Amino acid sequence: MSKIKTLAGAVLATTLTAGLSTSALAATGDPVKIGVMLPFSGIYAQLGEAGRDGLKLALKQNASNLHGADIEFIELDTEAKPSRAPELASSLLNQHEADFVIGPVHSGVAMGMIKMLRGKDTVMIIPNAGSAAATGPLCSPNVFRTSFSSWQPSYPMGKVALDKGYKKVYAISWNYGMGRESLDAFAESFEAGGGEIVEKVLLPFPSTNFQSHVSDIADKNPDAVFTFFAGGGAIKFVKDYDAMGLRGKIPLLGSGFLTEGTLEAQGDAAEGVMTGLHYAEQLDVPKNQEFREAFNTEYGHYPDIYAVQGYDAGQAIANTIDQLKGDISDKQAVISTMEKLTINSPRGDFTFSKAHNPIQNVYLREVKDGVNVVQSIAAEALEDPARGCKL
Amino acid sequence: MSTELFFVQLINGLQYGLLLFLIASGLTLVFGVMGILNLAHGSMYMVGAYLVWYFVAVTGSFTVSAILSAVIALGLGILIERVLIQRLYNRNHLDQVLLTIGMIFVFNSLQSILWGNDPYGVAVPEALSGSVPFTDNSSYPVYRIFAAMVCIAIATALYFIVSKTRLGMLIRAGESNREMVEALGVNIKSLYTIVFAIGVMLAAISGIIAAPMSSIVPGMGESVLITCFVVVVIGGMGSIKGAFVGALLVGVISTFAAVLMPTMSNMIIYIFMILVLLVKPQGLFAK
Amino acid sequence: MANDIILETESLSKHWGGIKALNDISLKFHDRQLHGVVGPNGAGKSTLLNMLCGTLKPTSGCIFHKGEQIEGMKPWKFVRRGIGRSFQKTNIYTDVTCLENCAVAAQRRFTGSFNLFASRHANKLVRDAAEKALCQVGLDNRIHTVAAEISYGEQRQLELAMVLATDPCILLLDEPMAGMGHEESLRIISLLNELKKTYSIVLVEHDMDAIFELSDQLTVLDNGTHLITGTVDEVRNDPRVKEAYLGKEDEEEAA
Amino acid sequence: MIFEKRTERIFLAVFFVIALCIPLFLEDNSFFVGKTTTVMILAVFVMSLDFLVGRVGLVTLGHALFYGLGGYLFVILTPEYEAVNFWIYAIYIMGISALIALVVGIVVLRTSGIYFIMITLAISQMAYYFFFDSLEFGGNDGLFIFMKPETSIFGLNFLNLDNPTHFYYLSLLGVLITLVAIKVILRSRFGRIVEATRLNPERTEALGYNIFAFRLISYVIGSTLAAYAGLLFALQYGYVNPQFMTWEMSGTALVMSILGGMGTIYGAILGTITYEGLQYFFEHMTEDWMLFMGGAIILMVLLLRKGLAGYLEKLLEK
Repeated sequence: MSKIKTLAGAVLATTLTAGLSTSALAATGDPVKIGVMLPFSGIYAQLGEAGRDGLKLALKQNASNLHGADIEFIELDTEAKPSRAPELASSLLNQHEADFVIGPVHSGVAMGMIKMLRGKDTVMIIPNAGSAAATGPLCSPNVFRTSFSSWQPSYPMGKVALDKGYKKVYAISWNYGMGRESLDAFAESFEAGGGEIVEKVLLPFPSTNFQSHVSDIADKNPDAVFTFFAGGGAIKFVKDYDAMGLRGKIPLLGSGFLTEGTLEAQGDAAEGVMTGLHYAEQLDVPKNQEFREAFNTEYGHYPDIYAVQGYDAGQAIANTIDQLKGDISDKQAVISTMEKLTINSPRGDFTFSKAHNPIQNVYLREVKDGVNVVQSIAAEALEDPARGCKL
Repeated sequence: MSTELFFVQLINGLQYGLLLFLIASGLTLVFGVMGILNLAHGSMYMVGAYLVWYFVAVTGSFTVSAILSAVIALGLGILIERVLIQRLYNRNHLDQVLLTIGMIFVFNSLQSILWGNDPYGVAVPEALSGSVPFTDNSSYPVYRIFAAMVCIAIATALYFIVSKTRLGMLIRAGESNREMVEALGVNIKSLYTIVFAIGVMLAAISGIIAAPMSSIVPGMGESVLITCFVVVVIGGMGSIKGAFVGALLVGVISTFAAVLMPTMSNMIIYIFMILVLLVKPQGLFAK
Repeated sequence: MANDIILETESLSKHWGGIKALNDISLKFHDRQLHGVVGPNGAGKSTLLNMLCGTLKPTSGCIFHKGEQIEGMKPWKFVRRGIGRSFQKTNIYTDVTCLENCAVAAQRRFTGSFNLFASRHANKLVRDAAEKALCQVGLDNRIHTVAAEISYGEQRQLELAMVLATDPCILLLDEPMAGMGHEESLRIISLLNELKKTYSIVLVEHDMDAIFELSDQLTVLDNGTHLITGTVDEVRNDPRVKEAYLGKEDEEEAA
Repeated sequence: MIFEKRTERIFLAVFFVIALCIPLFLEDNSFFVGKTTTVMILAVFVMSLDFLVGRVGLVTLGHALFYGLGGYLFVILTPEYEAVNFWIYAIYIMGISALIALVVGIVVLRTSGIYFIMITLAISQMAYYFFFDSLEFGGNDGLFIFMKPETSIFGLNFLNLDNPTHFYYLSLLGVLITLVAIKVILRSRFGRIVEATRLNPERTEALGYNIFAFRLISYVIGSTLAAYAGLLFALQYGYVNPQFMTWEMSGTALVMSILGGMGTIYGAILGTITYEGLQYFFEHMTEDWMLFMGGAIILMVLLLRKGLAGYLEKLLEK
């Protein structure tokens, strides 16, 4: 409820400064401006908030390493609507003259932002959207990603499925970029090892009427099911899968988002689900424990993958400022510095590939007692093939 | 598709259709009696789901939570009708549409402020958590059978109320003739308040019933709204019977479409609706 | 010429589910005559009129206009053949002036209505025709008044003026005098007397005095069936009519 | 005079004077040039909707179909790395949109009232899913337009679309042309019958007019104007996405139009500016901007009987 008070304060503050904040203030003081373009309303709001919280925590923790640079945040709600993306990106670029832009969650929005920001001086860091194109055909020197490409969490799962002895897999996801790319990445390694995709189902996004498909899976009786769903869809799918009695009979594999931030809502239904992801809450890395406690102290709840990705975006910025001794006026220097960073992430150290996508471990996790428990490293220092990128 | 799978999918489709009917019934009732197109109907569905989630977390009992949520929704309905809708009866229909769009904004925002944006789930109540054997390697959850029965019970109750009781008589009369109802000495204002509140409560009850089977997420209201409109339009706006038939048709068709041609399945119900409207421009059970 | 058949129905029927609103009606309407249609409420008078102007499609039977079968055509094609109609319930454009009401009616005669550029006010012929129609019905002093602001009787006159402005050869008039004061009725009666010299008129009317005075031919409908057609005197003296129609009327008055 | 009301003339005069001067105070790359350009483009879209809903009497929730189509057609029809002539392609795209609107119109105009709302919504949702699901048109990621078209007429080139200020004036020109076109059409003989059809379709048919044809032509006109707006919108940032044609987009435009004063046409401009202005203000104020936006919409419906234009008229007429 404390949010309501903040609201009232914000109303006053903006009313007073709305007229001033545009260009008059831009010249003085020169703080480092970080534009945040994430969804704070609608279906992706939780992801947006987590990313923003992680970002702010990183910069707060690193405040002493910034060589006196002040940080100013400008936050804009994308509503996950691509139609507004270029306009909001333009606001951050031209109106606020942001040095860094963090966003978005939704890959359609990412396209609109990239269109606006590609080749500009502002550095864009994507803290979630996994769209292959962003670090593929549309890659750009000033566009970085601290999350993943949709290929990364799914590709190693093909080998995992083969190792477990599954020969016939039923693959199901939403018919949109992330869904298609996830299933394709899985099929790439699974079929290369001799596995067979018995059925590939792409449902219209964001339909969550899964029951008929679960019945279909029961009928087809494959060795295992591979899936990508996230958020509400992930909860619904896992629940339907369990409700129709398939849990324990046909193993359920997935891209890690199937069980990220959703375990509480899924309850027992998620037990035994195996997923691949570049992070796990219980990951045994010192940085992870430290981060989780710090996040909990700051915000009163434990972080999820989206917070980690936001946090690493913040670390990338902070480390770059630190290495440049607080002077970020030379954008070429900013980019080349950031390219060479090794980020000490809660997910384990990672570096950026040529296409500016993280080179990172992907872990195989299994849900046990409501927790994603790391079973093994499914792929070590995995680099996205970045097909189509000319960097 | 084997015969067995055909029947399995038919049952899935009917179950989905029954839930659709429950959501759509309130919408069609309000439109039929008051002529108001309530675009915020989906938000009421969302409110029901969030309320029951909240109360289950607090009280631990699904039954208590369900009753509490339904009562609150009823009160909310009365409040909205008295404070907002009532002022617009003499106005252009589009003003009412605009008002309900404004309400969508407000409810979405309140949901985010009061309950945050994490996705939630409600556990199936203990007594209904079992399942019955179904096919070779799948079973059918008891709760879903229960949910379907609740939907049938509410459909029956609605049918009974509308066709057999005094309130129902007034509702039917109010649909065709405002003056006549007033001549009967009934305050049309209170009738409208009751009908609107019942409409809101029906939407909330569907949210409550659906909560343990689905995920509770921001934006869940808008996603059911359009499907709901398709149902109501196919059946004929304002007709409860039409909504029932429309819901079952949409439920079954979209279920089969989802399996047989998954990528097309969202389009199928629209294509079906367009075909229905081309043959019957006022829906299947037009007044 | 005066006895040429201009409009003819052949076994015309309209059924609503099981209810026979109109059953097996065969009538001939002659050029430049006023053909009255009477009958008690629910006799099917308005149904007949609605079919004659094309807004209702008959369940079975045919309509011939100048020998051509027309019952399947769209209502607006009826108008283009010169069949104009007025409505029982006043049906005008209440938000615009009387002149504009008639201008809509007249525009089709003189100029293309699919012209997206030329101002609607530019064509003098349209305006003149509209004004003429208004003068014909005696609304000369209401030309620039918004239709919602004139009296009920005047709105009935406007209704008639709009039909006249379409320049029809057949007028289908559905109770043009309904709800009018005595003065206004007299005016309409004299107007109709004038009009029947140049137009063929089918008149549905409750005012018996008026219809007896005006009709050249008179048809009596009862309960969807055709009772009799003939001159006023023939109808008046027909025993069936007395029983079915006038008898009831008496009862109503007695009650 | 096609602008009959005093309020209308005053508002439009003030609007155009301010709109013409805005760029004089801003740098070419300023965010506000971009923002006001978007508002102008939206105003064209909303005016075309206002024409259909308020003047023809066709309440559609599928208008965004043509808004999205304008952009998609450009991407589909033009070579990827070659600047085409803007005017030729604008006419080309509007022509194709008109043909599509003709076909769609023949289907949807068989229904009316709420059923018309739903059938238009259904068709636009189908188009949305078509583009959303199709890999060749970029799916949910949408598509980029890499080359802005050039705008020479007979070798003369006044506008450079890569310059945001020039693009702004092109959009403003769009507002002017759309406004005048709609006003001329409404005043025309065609407009007379369209008006009559809205006021009383039964009567109009009984006067010998094929009201279906009048509605159909109006639908085509409104849709074609929407496609032009969509083309501009896609070109402004060089980006198209299926979300441009969702029913939410149509709904937002409808809100702007009702807010401005249904059927007044100039009210559509007023409504667009107000809506976008409020959203900008609330959005920069708080994360929960939707609460205020919703509240503002509800308040305005309750307080303003005939939208903002109606309120202005109350102040200025007499």
